[in-house]
Order: sequence, then structure tokens, then C-alpha cells
Amino acid sequence: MRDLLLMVVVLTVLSAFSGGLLSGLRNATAARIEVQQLKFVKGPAIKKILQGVSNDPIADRFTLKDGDIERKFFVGKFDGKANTVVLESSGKGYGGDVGLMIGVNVENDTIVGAGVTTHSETPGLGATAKDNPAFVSQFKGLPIEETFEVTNDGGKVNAMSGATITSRAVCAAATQAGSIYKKLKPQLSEKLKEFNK
Amino acid sequence: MLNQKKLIVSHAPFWHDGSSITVRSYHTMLAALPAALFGIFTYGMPALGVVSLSISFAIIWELLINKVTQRTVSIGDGNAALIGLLFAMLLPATSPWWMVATGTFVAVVIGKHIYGGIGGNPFNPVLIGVAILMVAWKDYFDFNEALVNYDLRFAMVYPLAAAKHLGTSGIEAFSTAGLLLGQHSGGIGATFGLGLILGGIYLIIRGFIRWEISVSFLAGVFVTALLFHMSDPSLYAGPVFHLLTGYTLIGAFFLATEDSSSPVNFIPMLIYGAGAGVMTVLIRNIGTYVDGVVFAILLMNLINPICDKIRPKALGKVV
Amino acid sequence: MIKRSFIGLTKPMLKYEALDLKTPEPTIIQEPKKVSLFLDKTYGFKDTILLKIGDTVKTGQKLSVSENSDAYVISTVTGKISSIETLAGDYGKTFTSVSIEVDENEEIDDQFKTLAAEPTLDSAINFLSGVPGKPAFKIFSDPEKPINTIIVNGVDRDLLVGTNQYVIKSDIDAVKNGVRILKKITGIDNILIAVPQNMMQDAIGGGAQVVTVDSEYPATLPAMMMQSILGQILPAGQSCEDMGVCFLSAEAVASIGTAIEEGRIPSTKTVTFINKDGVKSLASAKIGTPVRNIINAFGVTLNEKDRLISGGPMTGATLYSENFPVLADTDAIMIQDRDNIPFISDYPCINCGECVRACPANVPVNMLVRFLEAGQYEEAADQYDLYSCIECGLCSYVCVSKMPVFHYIKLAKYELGRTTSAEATNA
Amino acid sequence: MAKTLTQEFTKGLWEEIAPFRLVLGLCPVLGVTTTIENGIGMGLATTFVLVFSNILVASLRNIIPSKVRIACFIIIIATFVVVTELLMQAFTYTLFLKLGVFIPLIVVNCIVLGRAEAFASKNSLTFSIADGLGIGIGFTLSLAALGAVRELFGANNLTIWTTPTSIIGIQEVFGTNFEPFTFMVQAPGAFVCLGLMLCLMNLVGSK
Amino acid sequence: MGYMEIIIGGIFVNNILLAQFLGNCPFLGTSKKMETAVGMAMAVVFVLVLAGVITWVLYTFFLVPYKLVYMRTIAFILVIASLVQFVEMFLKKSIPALYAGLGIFLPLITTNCAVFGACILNVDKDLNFMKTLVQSVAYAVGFGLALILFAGVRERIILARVPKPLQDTSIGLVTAGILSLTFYAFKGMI
Ligand SMILES: Cc1cc2nc3c(=O)[nH]c(=O)nc-3n(C[C@H](O)[C@H](O)[C@H](O)COP(=O)(O)O)c2cc1C
Ligand SMILES: Cc1cc2nc3c(=O)[nH]c(=O)nc-3n(C[C@H](O)[C@H](O)[C@H](O)COP(=O)(O)O)c2cc1C
Ligand SMILES: Cc1cc2nc3c(=O)[nH]c(=O)nc-3n(C[C@H](O)[C@H](O)[C@H](O)COP(=O)(O)O)c2cc1C
Ligand SMILES: Cc1cc2nc3c(=O)[nH]c(=O)nc-3n(C[C@H](O)[C@H](O)[C@H](O)CO)c2cc1C
Ligand code: SF4
Ligand code: SF4
Ligand code: SF4
Ligand code: SF4
Ligand code: FES
Repeated sequence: MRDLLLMVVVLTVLSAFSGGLLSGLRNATAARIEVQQLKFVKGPAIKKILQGVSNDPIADRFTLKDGDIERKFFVGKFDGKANTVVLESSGKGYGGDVGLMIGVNVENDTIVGAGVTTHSETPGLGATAKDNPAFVSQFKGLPIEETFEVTNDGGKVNAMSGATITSRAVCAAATQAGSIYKKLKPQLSEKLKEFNK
Repeated sequence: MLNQKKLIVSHAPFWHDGSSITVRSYHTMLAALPAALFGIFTYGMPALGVVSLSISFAIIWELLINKVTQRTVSIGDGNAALIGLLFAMLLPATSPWWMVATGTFVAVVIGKHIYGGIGGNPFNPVLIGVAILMVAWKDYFDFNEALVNYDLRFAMVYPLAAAKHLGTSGIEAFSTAGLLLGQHSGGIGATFGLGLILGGIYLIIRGFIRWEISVSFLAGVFVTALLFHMSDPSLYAGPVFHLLTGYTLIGAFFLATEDSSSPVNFIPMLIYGAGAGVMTVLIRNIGTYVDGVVFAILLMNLINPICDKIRPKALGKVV
Repeated sequence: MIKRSFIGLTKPMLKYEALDLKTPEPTIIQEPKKVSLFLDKTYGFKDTILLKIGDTVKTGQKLSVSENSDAYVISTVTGKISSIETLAGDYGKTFTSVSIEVDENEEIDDQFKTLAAEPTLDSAINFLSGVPGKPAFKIFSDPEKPINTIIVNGVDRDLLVGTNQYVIKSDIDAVKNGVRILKKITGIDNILIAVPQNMMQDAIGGGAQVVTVDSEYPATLPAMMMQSILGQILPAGQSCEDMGVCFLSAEAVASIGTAIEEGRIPSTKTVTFINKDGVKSLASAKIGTPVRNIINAFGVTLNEKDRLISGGPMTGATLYSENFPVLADTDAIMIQDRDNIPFISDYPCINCGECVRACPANVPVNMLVRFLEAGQYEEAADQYDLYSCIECGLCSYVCVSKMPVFHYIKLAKYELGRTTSAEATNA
Repeated sequence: MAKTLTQEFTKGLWEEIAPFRLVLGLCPVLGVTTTIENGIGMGLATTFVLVFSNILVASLRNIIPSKVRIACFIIIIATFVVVTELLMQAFTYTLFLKLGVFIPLIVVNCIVLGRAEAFASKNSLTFSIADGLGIGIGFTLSLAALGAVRELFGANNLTIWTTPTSIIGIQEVFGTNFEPFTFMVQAPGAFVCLGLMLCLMNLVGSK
Repeated sequence: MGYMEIIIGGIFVNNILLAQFLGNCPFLGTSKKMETAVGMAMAVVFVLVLAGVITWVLYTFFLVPYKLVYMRTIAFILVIASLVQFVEMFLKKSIPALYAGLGIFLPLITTNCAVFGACILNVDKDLNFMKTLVQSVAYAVGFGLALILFAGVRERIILARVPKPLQDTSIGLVTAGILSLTFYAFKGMI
């Protein structure tokens, strides 16, 4: 009986210790981890999209509520003017969700650039979406509030050969970004004004 | 008796049919010679360089490893030279010397000698050498790229690459007769279909290779290619094309038949050969690689030990 | 040695040569000055030795070494015992060799003559087990393994050997006689006589059913004959006797016939002599004659490093000395020139599969030999059909690596036999 | 024979160097060693878990009932693995990405559990620290060595550490003309390379 | 992703052992004899499929809703460890014959990367329940297949004249490398 009790006590204490330690550490590192993730996962894509910005878009970020979801926006300043936001959306790809960063010029509502962030597509096939600039650059200059589709489905985006599913995912993500953008445009403009002060 | 003569005492049988590893090796080389010479004539000095370099390196590596492992020198059995020759026959004529050196090292040392030499290797050493080069130096193994500076009497496009990227429309330029007579690009000794077939028939007649493996391999390629072709004639090339291009023929007669890594019983030989044939076309048509022979045979080498357990019941065996 | 044919697709196809109808009569080998007779047993340390050096023996006298053993040999000459030695043979076999200096004046021992009038199995066991052909009469008296069929072997076990075929042709009456006597003393009616196709006529009539045997090696090995003649498959690890079948050579049966008919125990053995160039001749020699005498009679010189073989090319055994005698079952003496001896190599199996295709017993020799080489005899027996081997030697004959496969097999069987018998005694 | 503290430490560097001698913990060894950097990172992460779990196990060894000891060890190890995960995410995020699933897999690394069970649960705190450090550093060295061979021939580089702004190490070791033998940095190359290194170790060890 | 792709992918293309480097210790440890290889393969199939499904349920319905994803390493290993214990006790009592066959392999599985890794990969891929099940089965079959094929080859190698320093694990690793190379045959087939 004493043994049993000891076992239970030891296990409970250990678990409690473990839980406490971990949740403490989790809280302590959460903020830093977020920055790191942004910097390394989204940073490169954002940098590519916002070539020639004069600010640090990762530092200049804000969040907006879209229903229950919190969405992050990164601000790009060109010639001292905060006129571009980068937002993230996603679409269902071949091996899971494909994350897309898309930059929009709020003055004329056109896309300034796009880049794939997280994905689990097949190397050599879908994964090229991330490395191959030719594919995502098709979005550049297009109006954001459009429904994007690959040519096979009647749209005007040329799919990557052998990776139509991934291409569709990217299109879906861009379309989703468009609808988010449309929905939050008023708040966005408000926020950007703060950066322009 | 004091003047006792010393007689040879040994165990029965006292006859032997005279076969030997040496004889087999040299005859296999002899059978491969027409195709190899054709390649040398077609591709000229660079091809001759690759062939001689490959054979010499194979022999040197074998000698070195004999010394390192302190075993009897085994270059006399001709197996190292055979490995060198077959290896060279698979390479593009433009292969740089270090690729030949590395490849023969892998074939002879990793493929064969770490398993204790001849007979111990579970995989075909030549194919291990080629496979490792194929994954390590892709560009050098891309025949279109490697042979880009050649201007021969025929279209310098690698038929399998054309079929893969362009479908049937890409291969209209290749006639069956042309393929048989080596009027297409590829490995030094792998393009001369007629020569390979003659060599193969010679080996089969002499009993140096087992016809079951070669025939079932070719049948496997044929049937699978035919099925693909029927499913979409514009996308997938026909069976004869698959039989005469890439490494199919050299694979059927010279690579799949390597003794140590292939089965010896009838049904397993059929399974092994047919399996390699089917995989070859699968890889060519739906896999990543342009030619599937190398990996298809290696894969079947892997299955060989288990597959070869299917065998006729031994006499009087009580189960 | 025989070279592989140019076309290598098929199995080896070694044919027994049927004995030529015009074969000359055997060369009679002169009686030697000294004979050596072999007993299948050695005497133990504590045994009472019944024979002494200097004892005189008569022709036809039964010689036993010790009281504790029923092994015996029938003297084929009259003379004085000059030495008694024990010898070791292959695979743990041991012999006692009794050498006798031959006396000019032959005296015949007549102990057997009285028994011959009324032949019984007992008298056969006691006097006729060492006649030319060496019939194993003892197996008829084992109550646990009753014999129901006797096959008289008018064919020879090995290639080139013609001894039994010669007996069928020259002495068929004695054979038929022997068959009659066998029926009488063993009570077994089912006696078959197996001959090559071309001797069918010679053997007909005489109370035994005549059957023919295929002419391709190894059709005449007992297990193969069981299958082709009786349609029975010998279970792996069992002997023909276990199945109730006894093989007797035609020469042995003829010897029985002659012995009972004439009241005299035959002592002359027909031996096929196979020359260096593979030409065969017949010789007729007293059991116990040194092999040297036969070689000399044919005018052959035996050089250093030649090979001297008792038996045929596939299953015979090498002799290390020309002084070795002709024994009751020495069907052939073969000489191989040193330049023709195929040497074994230390290469491993390359898995070429030649042996697997050649093996008449479907043994997976390629795998078996790996285990045997590694000394893993039990796995070899359990998984790779060691005991299915009928010991034809074809696997070694075709082995591309020139491995001593057959030797490995015999050695493994011997070693396993030793461990199992050791376990049996310990248990 | 009792060992000294130094011996407990140094045995992990040669006599019992993992994974060569112990042939355990192979997955990370094979999975991540495409560069020296990955090897070192993985090794240090494992060392961290090893040392801290050894410390905790050794301190608690008299309290933990033997029936649930494995469960306790697993909880302890898993805790430190998560700690490592969190810390790496916070401070060395790129390395964390490269090592991927192999960081959480430290929890099943046979070496870590093996040391807890075989050593720390039977020895004092200081000895357990020495043991953990020794085995961990040995493991790190092995991974680094394997990473070095694979990276050198497979990528023509030797990368010891990458910071956001620069790379410590040598690039293009054999010159720009050299075509890297990329087989080495691929999956099969990992096995072959480890096998051959083990052969070398056996050769050296048998002398 | 269709079921066919999950199956082909899991067994061949992304073979958990040869392409993802998970489960190497038992791969090398239990492949010297065919018998043990088969035993281990069966044990892994059994545990991997159960663990894959249970951890998916735990992850989807507990860790994610309660924002405890960072605790998944602890949660999964505890699930696997107790599962193995439970399976062991269950088999011992109810199916002794199976226990006799698998028993010695079960404890080894707790520290088998393949099981734990497959669970992590499953939840990372965001599959639904049925697909998780199929994926787990495919991974497990792939593991078993590789192990058994490897054992076949290894049985022969043991009889070959391998030089001394290469014997055993060393040659085993090199051969495993070639095995993994042969699986390149399936590249691109999904
Ligand atoms: C075209 C050809 C070339 C050969 N060249 C060689 C050779 O260079 N060295 C050699 O040892 N045997 C060579 N042989 C084999 C020998 O003629 C001979 O058959 C063999 O050495 C006998 O093998 P053994 O020593 O195993 O009995 C060659 C055979 C052929 C058909
Ligand atoms: C065994 C061996 C392997 C070699 N492997 C390679 C190699 O993998 N890649 C390579 O480019 N050169 C290799 N080399 C060749 C030298 O490094 C060569 O001098 C260098 O690549 C420059 O060659 P280049 O000027 O012909 O391009 C190897 C040399 C040897 C002896
Ligand atoms: C995950 C795993 C853990 C193992 N842990 C141990 C262990 O703690 N102790 C041990 O002696 N062997 C361990 N082994 C090794 C195997 O049990 C070993 O192969 C088996 O004991 C047979 O080894 P042998 O070749 O020495 O007979 C482990 C193997 C694996 C796969
Ligand atoms: C290690 C080794 C590698 C060999 N490689 C091949 C080969 O790739 N192709 C071939 O036809 N023969 C090869 N041979 C020779 C082959 O086994 C056989 O002896 C000849 O093919 C004659 O049948 C090889 C033999 C060994 C033992
Ligand atoms: S194994 Fe062969 S050589 Fe050795 S003693 Fe026996 S018979 Fe003689
Ligand atoms: S081969 Fe057959 S007949 Fe001859 S002794 Fe053996 S069991 Fe008896
Ligand atoms: S000696 Fe060889 S070939 Fe003949 S039966 Fe035995 S194993 Fe088969
Ligand atoms: S013939 Fe010799 S080398 Fe060929 S498989 Fe048989 S034993 Fe091996
Ligand atoms: S480290 Fe992966 S199974 Fe041991």
C-alpha cells in the first residue's frame, strides 16, 4: 500500500513539476519564438515581396481581428510612405496547407508580390513553388480582389508543370487573401495612417 | 614400401566439366565486345579512353583491395576486368576520369569486396557503381547534356528522355532498325541493340547466363510497356521502343544475369526477371528517372534472397 | 576429365557406355606373392586376438580377428600370415588388414562345402558376405527392417565401369542360379534384375523380372533406381533397406550361384581397369591382389602426383598407395594422369546455379554449400536438404568455382552422424 | 573496479563512444548529419537532455519506486526534450528547423534512456553528470565527424556554425572546379558512410 | 491526397526507415535472423497502427483545443509507453501464442523512433482520421517490408567471407545504405 502510494505521489509530483516547468518556460519564450518564427519563416518571403522598403516590416506589424481569427499584417514603407501591407493566407495543397504571403499596395489595390512560406509539398515538384520566382511572379501587378485560377480551370495563372495541385493551392490562398483584404480594408487604412504619422 | 610414390589423394568426383570463373568472365567480355567496340567507333577517342580507364581502374582497385585485405590476388579471374568493361559500357562517352575512378571504386570495393569478394555480393556491383554515380552526378549522366558536343549521323537526343518529356511525338525520329543498329545516343556500349542481342544469345547458348532471366526481363518490359501504350498511345511509347532503348538490352543479358545477385531456381528466375522488367517500365513511365533499368534490377537483387526460397521439393523431402 | 560441350544450356548428360559386345575376355592377373585381406572392423584393445602372425591359413578358410566381432574375411589363398594392421579409411571407417604370404601349394578349406549342399541364410551370412560383389546378407536378418524386394544390379554404379554388365553377359547362368538360391534362402519372391537396354535379352528367364535402366548418369544409383524401377521415392535421410529394398550386384549374385553350385567360395574379382586415356579393359584378380599388379599387367606407369582411384570417376575413392589390395567390392581401378587432374579451388560459391540444375535430387546446392562451408551442418540439414543428396557428385563435377561440394556434403553427413550417435549414447 | 570521475567522463569519448560502440541512437546520427553544424547542434541538444535527465534521475534515484522507474525516466527525459525544443525555437530557430522531427525524437533516443537506466539510477550525482557529459560530448563528436565527412565530399564545404550574417567554416574546400559527390549527403550515403567509419573504428580498435 | 498515394507513398516512396531514417536501431538490431525480423515487423505493425490512431485522437481532441500542442512530445511518449505496457499485458493474458512470438520485441518498441516519429508525422500532416489510419498502416508495412527484405540479404551476408573489421554492424549499415538506394526506384511514383 505504501509502495502504491509512493508511486502515485512520485508520478504526480514529477508530472506537476514537468507541467509547471514547461508552462513557465512556454510563457517566457512565447514572444521570442513568435519573433523568430516570423523572422525565419515569413521574413524571407516578406523581404522578397517588399524589395526596397525603408523600414523593418517585421517590427512594423500589427494584428487585426477577422471574426475570431487574429491576422497579422506587415507594413512596408516605400519612399517614407506606408502604402503596402503584407498578409498571409493559405490554401490546401498536395501534402497539406500551403502558406502564402502576399503584398498589396493599398493605394491601387494591386499585388506587389507574393511568396510561399510554409508547405509540405514534394521536393522537386510542388516544393518549387517556394524557390521558383517565375511562378509566384505571375501575381505581380494583378488586382487583388480577383478570383485566381490556374489555366486548366479557366483562369490565367500558369500552373507549375507536375504540380497543378500546389498551383491551385497558391491561387486559392491568393483569392482568400483578396477576400480578407476586402473585408478588413477600412481598418487597414486606419492602421496604416498610424504608421504614416 | 620405401619407394612409395606420392599420389594425389582427393575426394570424388575426379572429373570436372572444365568450366571456370576465368572462362566465364572472359567469354562474357567477348560477348560484350561487339557492343563495346561499336560504341568506341561511334564516339571515338573519348569512349576508348573511358573503356580503357574503367577496365584499368577496376583491376587496380581489385589489386589494391586484395593487398589491403591480405587475400590472394584475384585479378586473374577476369571478374574485375568484366566489371570495368560493363561499367564503362553504361557510361556516357564524355565521362570525366574522376567519375570513372570513383564509380569503379564503388563497384569493385563497395559492391564486391566488402562482401568478401566474388560470390558474396548481394547486389550487382556494376549497378551499385552506376546508381551511386547517377544520384551523385546527375548532370553527367544526362545523356542529352553529356553528348551535346557530338554531331553524328543520327539525332543526338536521348530517346528515353524524349519519350519522357515529349511523349510519343518526341520519338518519331527513331526507327526500329535504327535503334537495333545503334543509331541513337546512350551509354557507350548500350546502344548497339543487334550486338547486345548477339552477345546475349551467345552467352545463353554457352550456358553462361540463364535464359529464363533475360527472357522474362524482356517479356516484363514488353508487356508493361504495351499496357501503358494501350492506355494512352500519345503519352507512352510502344513496347519495341522500350526494348531497344536505354539499358534494356544490356540489362537483360549482362546486368540482371549477374550470378551472385540473381536467383538460380526456375520460378524465382521468372519472377526476378519479370519483376525487373515491370519496374523498369514503371520507373520510365511514372517515376523520376529517365531510365529505370539500374534501379529496377537493384530492387530485384534485394528481393532475390527471399524469392529464391521458392524451389522444387528436394528428393524424398518429408514435410 | 570430360569437357563441357560448346552448348551449355543443358544438364551435363554423362552417358554410361554400354559394354561393347566384342569386349575381350578379362586379362587374368597372376596370383601375387602376398595378398592383403580387409576386415571391416578393427579389434579393440581388450579383444582376444584370434589370429597370429605366422599362422597358416587355407584357401577358403574363414578368418575372424576377435571373438567379440562377427566380422570375418575368407582367405583367398593358402599361406602364412605375415602382418596384421589396423587402417583408417575415409570418414572414420576403420579396417583390419591381414596380409598373407602365398604358399605355392594350395590347400582348400572344406568347411563350406558341407554347408553348400543345404544352403541357408545363416551359412550365407557366415561364409558368403565377402564373395566378389560383397553381398550384404546381414540385412536380411534384421527383424526391424524386413526386406521385401531384391534388385539385382546388372548395371554399374559409376561411369566407365563395366564389371556387372560383364557378369550379366558372361555368367548369366550363375546369376540365374544365384537368384534361385536367394529366393530359397531369403524367402523373398520379388526379385528384379536391372540391366542396360541392350542386355535385356541376356537376362530374361531365370525367375527374376527383368527391368532396364536409363543410360544417363546417375540413373544407376540406388535412389534413382528405386524411383525408376519401383516408383518409390526414397525419403530423405533413409536408406533403401529402410524401405524394404535390397540391392545386390550381379557379380555378388553370380558368386552365390557359383558358391552353392560348386561348393567352393569364389575368390576372383572382375575389375574394370580404366586407363589414363579413359580406355577401359577388364581384369580378373584374386581378392587381395595389390592394385600394382593390375597396373603392371596393363603396362601402365604410375607417376608421382598421378591419381589412383578405386571405383569410377564420379563416386570412387582415391588410393594413396599402389599396394592397396583389390577388395570384394572393388569394381574398378582408375588412373588419372597428373596433367588431367582438375584441381579444386578456394573460391567461394558464385551462385551460378549450375549445380542446382545438375542435381538429380533437387538439392539447393548453392545455398547448402554456403552453410557447409561455414560449418553450419544442422541448418544445412534442416533447411537445405542435406539428406536428400543421393551422392552422385554431379554438383562438384559442374561447379564453376571448382568447390569440393561433394566432399563437403559427405563430411557434413559424417559429422552429423557422429554427433547424433554421440547424443544417442549419452542419452 | 571503481572508476574515477575523469574515467567516467572520458569513457564516453572513446571506449563507449556512441553510436559507434553502442550502435544505438542511430536515427539522428543518420538523419541530420548532412553538415557539421547539424551534427554539433543535434549532439549538443542531446547532451543537454542527457546531462539534465541524468542529474534529475540521480538526485531522485532513492525516491523513485523501481516499478514505475521507466515511466518516471520517460517523463523526466520528455520534459527536458520539450525544454530543448522551446529553447531552440527561441534562440536557434534555423537550426531547429533543420533538425526538424529529430529534436522531439531525442525522447526515444536509446542512449538517453539507456544512460538513465544503466547509469544515473545507480550512481551519485557527480558521477552521473560526468557520465552524461562524457557520453554526450562523445556523441556530439561522432555526429560532427560524420557530418564533416559527408559535408566535405557531398557538398565540398565544412560548415561549423551559421549565424544570420555569416558562416563559420570553409566553403568550397576542394576548389570551385570540384563537383561534389552528392551521394554522401543523401540518405543512402549516410548509412554507407557510417558503416565505413565503423569499419575504421574497428580497425583502429583492434590494433 | 488520395488513399492510393498515401499507401504507395508510405510503404515505398517515403519509407519510414529508408527515406525518413526512423527506427534504425531495431532495423539493425533485429535483422540478423529472418525469424526475429518477422517478429519485430509484426510487433511494429501492431503498435505503430494503434499508437498512430490514439495519438491522433489525443492531439486533435485534446492538445489542439486546449492549446497544449507544445506538450505533444510528452503526451505522445507517455501514450506509446503505456500502450506498449498495456498491449504486453493484454497479449500475455489473452493471446499467449502471439505474446510468445512478439513478447521480447515489445519493450524495444517504446524506444523505437519509427513509432514515435510516425505519430508526429501524422499530426504534422494534418490528416483526417481515416487517412491517419491508412498512413499508419502504410508506414508500418513499409517498416516491416524493409526489415524483412533486409533480413533476407543479411542472412546471406553472414555466410559470405566479409573481412573482419567490416563484419556485423558495419557491413549491415553499408548494406542498409544500398537498400535505401534501391528504394530510389520508387522516386516520383506518387
Ligand atoms: C578471349 C579469351 C581471353 C582470355 N584471356 C585470358 C587471360 O588474359 N588470362 C587468363 O588467365 N585466362 C584467359 N582466358 C581463359 C583461358 O583461356 C583459360 O580458359 C583459363 O585460364 C583456364 O581457367 P582455370 O585456370 O580456372 O582452369 C581467356 C579466354 C578467352 C576466351
Ligand atoms: C578518387 C578520386 C575522386 C575524385 N572525385 C572527384 C569528384 O568527385 N569531383 C570532382 O570534380 N573531381 C574529383 N576528382 C578529381 C580532382 O579533384 C580534379 O583534379 C578536380 O576536379 C579538377 O578537375 P577539372 O579541372 O578536370 O575539372 C577526383 C579524383 C580522384 C583521384
Ligand atoms: C531499441 C533497442 C534497444 C535495445 N536495448 C538493448 C539493451 O538495453 N540491452 C541489450 O543488451 N541489448 C539491447 N538491444 C540489442 C538487441 O536486443 C540485440 O540485438 C539482441 O540482444 C541480440 O543481440 P546479440 O546479437 O548480441 O545476440 C536493443 C535493441 C534495440 C533495437
Ligand atoms: C561480383 C561479380 C560481379 C559481376 N558482374 C557481372 C555483371 O554485371 N554482368 C555479368 O554479365 N556478369 C557479371 N559477373 C560475372 C557473372 O557472375 C558470370 O560469371 C558471367 O556473367 C558469366 O555468366 C559478375 C560476377 C561477380 C562475382
Ligand atoms: S576431410 Fe578430407 S582431407 Fe580431411 S581427413 Fe577427411 S577425407 Fe581427409
Ligand atoms: S545406397 Fe541404398 S542399397 Fe546401397 S547401401 Fe545405401 S541404402 Fe543400401
Ligand atoms: S552429390 Fe550433389 S548433385 Fe548429386 S545429389 Fe548430392 S547434392 Fe545433388
Ligand atoms: S556450381 Fe559451384 S559456384 Fe555454381 S552455384 Fe553451385 S556451388 Fe556455387
Ligand atoms: S535512435 Fe531511432 S530507433 Fe534508436
